[in-house]
Amino acid sequence: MTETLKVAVHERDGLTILRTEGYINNQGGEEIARVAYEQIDQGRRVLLLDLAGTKIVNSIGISILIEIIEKIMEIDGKLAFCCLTPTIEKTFNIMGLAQYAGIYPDESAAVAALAA
Amino acid sequence: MTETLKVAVHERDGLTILRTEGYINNQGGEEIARVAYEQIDQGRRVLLLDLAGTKIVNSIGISILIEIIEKIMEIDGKLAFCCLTPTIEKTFNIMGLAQYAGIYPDESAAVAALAA
Amino acid sequence: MVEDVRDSSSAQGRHITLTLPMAADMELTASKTACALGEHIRMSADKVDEVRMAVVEACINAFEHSKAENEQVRIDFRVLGDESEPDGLEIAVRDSGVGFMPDQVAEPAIEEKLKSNRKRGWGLKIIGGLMDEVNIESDEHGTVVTMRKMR
Amino acid sequence: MVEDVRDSSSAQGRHITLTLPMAADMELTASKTACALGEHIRMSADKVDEVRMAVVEACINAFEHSKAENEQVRIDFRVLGDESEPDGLEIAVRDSGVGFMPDQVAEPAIEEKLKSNRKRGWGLKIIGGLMDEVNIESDEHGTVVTMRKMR
Ligand SMILES: Nc1ncnc2c1ncn2[C@@H]1O[C@H](COP(=O)(O)OP(=O)(O)O)[C@@H](O)[C@H]1O
Ligand SMILES: Nc1ncnc2c1ncn2[C@@H]1O[C@H](COP(=O)(O)OP(=O)(O)O)[C@@H](O)[C@H]1O
Repeated sequence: MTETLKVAVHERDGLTILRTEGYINNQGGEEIARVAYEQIDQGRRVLLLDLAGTKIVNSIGISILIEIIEKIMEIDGKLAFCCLTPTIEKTFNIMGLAQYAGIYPDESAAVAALAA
Repeated sequence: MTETLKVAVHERDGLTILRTEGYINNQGGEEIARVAYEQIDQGRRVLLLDLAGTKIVNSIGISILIEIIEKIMEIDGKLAFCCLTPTIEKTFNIMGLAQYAGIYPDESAAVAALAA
Repeated sequence: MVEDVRDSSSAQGRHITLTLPMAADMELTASKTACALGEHIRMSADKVDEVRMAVVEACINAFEHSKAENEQVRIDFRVLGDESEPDGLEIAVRDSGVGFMPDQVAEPAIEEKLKSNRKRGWGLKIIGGLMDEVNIESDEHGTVVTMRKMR
Repeated sequence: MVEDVRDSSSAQGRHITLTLPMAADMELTASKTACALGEHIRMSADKVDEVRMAVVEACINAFEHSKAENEQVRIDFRVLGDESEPDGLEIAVRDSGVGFMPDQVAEPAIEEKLKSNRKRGWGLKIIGGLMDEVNIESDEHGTVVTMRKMR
């Protein structure tokens, strides 16, 4: 019943940013994937996931994020993250996800590193 | 074990303000009383309790606040409150406390109404 | 090795049970659990907050007055209505203490309390004012305060 | 009328017990209760957050994999060390489901998961990484995942 995750798409200096709001569980991950694949279908190759509005995730949600990374790597694109809580960042490190997805402290740092 | 309540004393346009931080339970109420009586002993007659930093109270804590109101009424003084959460304000209304203590939305409104 | 949780008395019906020791600040744990459930059924933040305060009051009453030998409080939370369209929360705070007679408890009045040596006696009144429905069952085996708050 | 809570198996020792139905998002209730207790013993916010995530993972494992007929998870929380000088939290997440053999669970590796059809399989690894100690007891009567986090 709890509020489902929301994803808003923004552009900043040519970089496509997906800002999430809420719990990344199964449904939350699916919603992010839906929006991400929409952006990829529209030709985007680099996506930044800003998780500032997400304070909690679970491993089911994260495994859907791995799926997005796989899909985006297949088209030589890149998925990056910013504004992770310390626990989410630690979890990504435990999983080794950090090797396959850039992790930035905030949007500005990500834009500086990734924007075309 | 939980963090105990803190009270900070401020002056604003001649009005003495006690700003609380934390849970007003038995110990929290006692701490407010201690600081309030200190101020009364120093000659203050009007005190404003700013509860912006207090999100939760219990009835034991409130009964200590009633004690402060009694003491301050005995010396023809006044205890007022500001920045109550809606639930705390509702509780004060349920108890009829609002008749004996001014309740203001914020410090500025209280200062405007009370400052000498 | 693995204890069967089916034996637990809380296994009937789909509800949440929290058992707490009667110790300082434990009412805050109960209050947080209530908060999580209120958010779960998308109760407004203000109503969730009112539920939290009522739960705190019911818990400290059990802590302070019940004299329960097991020094435990059990709280049963139940979502009212449909899972998909919940109507509200029912929360029962239970102790196995000495009990009391709710009818005999005098209604507190602020004018009197201001003059009296006993400033206390507000818990039940506050619970009644914050919740939509309150029912108290109490006998020499203990007390159950059952409270409802609609969404 | 008033049920005696002394019979409850959670009455031994001074600890907190939460019983939850296996239902969507109920892990968040468990996580909030853990959070309240972490704050109670003044664990740092970051550590509390790690405990919350581990509790979420242990709960969804029980929800998803245990096939427990009673559709309940029981969580026992215990403060380690002195009441006045607590060392940490112990949290046991218990189901009465079919069990599994922890030794047989393959360690997930990101390189493989990226190519595999099965992206899942991270829960236990995450729990192990976030908590200081983890012990799993499991047999055909169910599973208990016991986790500790020091302050
Ligand atoms: N769980 C309980 N067990 C025994 N007595 C209780 C319980 N709850 C309330 N009471 C009785 O009812 C009285 C009124 O309670 P309350 O309105 O909460 O005020 P207070 O707790 O400040 O006295 C208490 O003083 C006590 O005698
Ligand atoms: N409580 C449980 N009851 C039964 N099996 C479990 C339980 N917890 C974990 N398992 C088994 O261990 C495996 C690994 O769990 P985990 O690492 O959390 O990843 P995931 O849940 O994504 O599969 C599960 O797929 C399941 O087979």
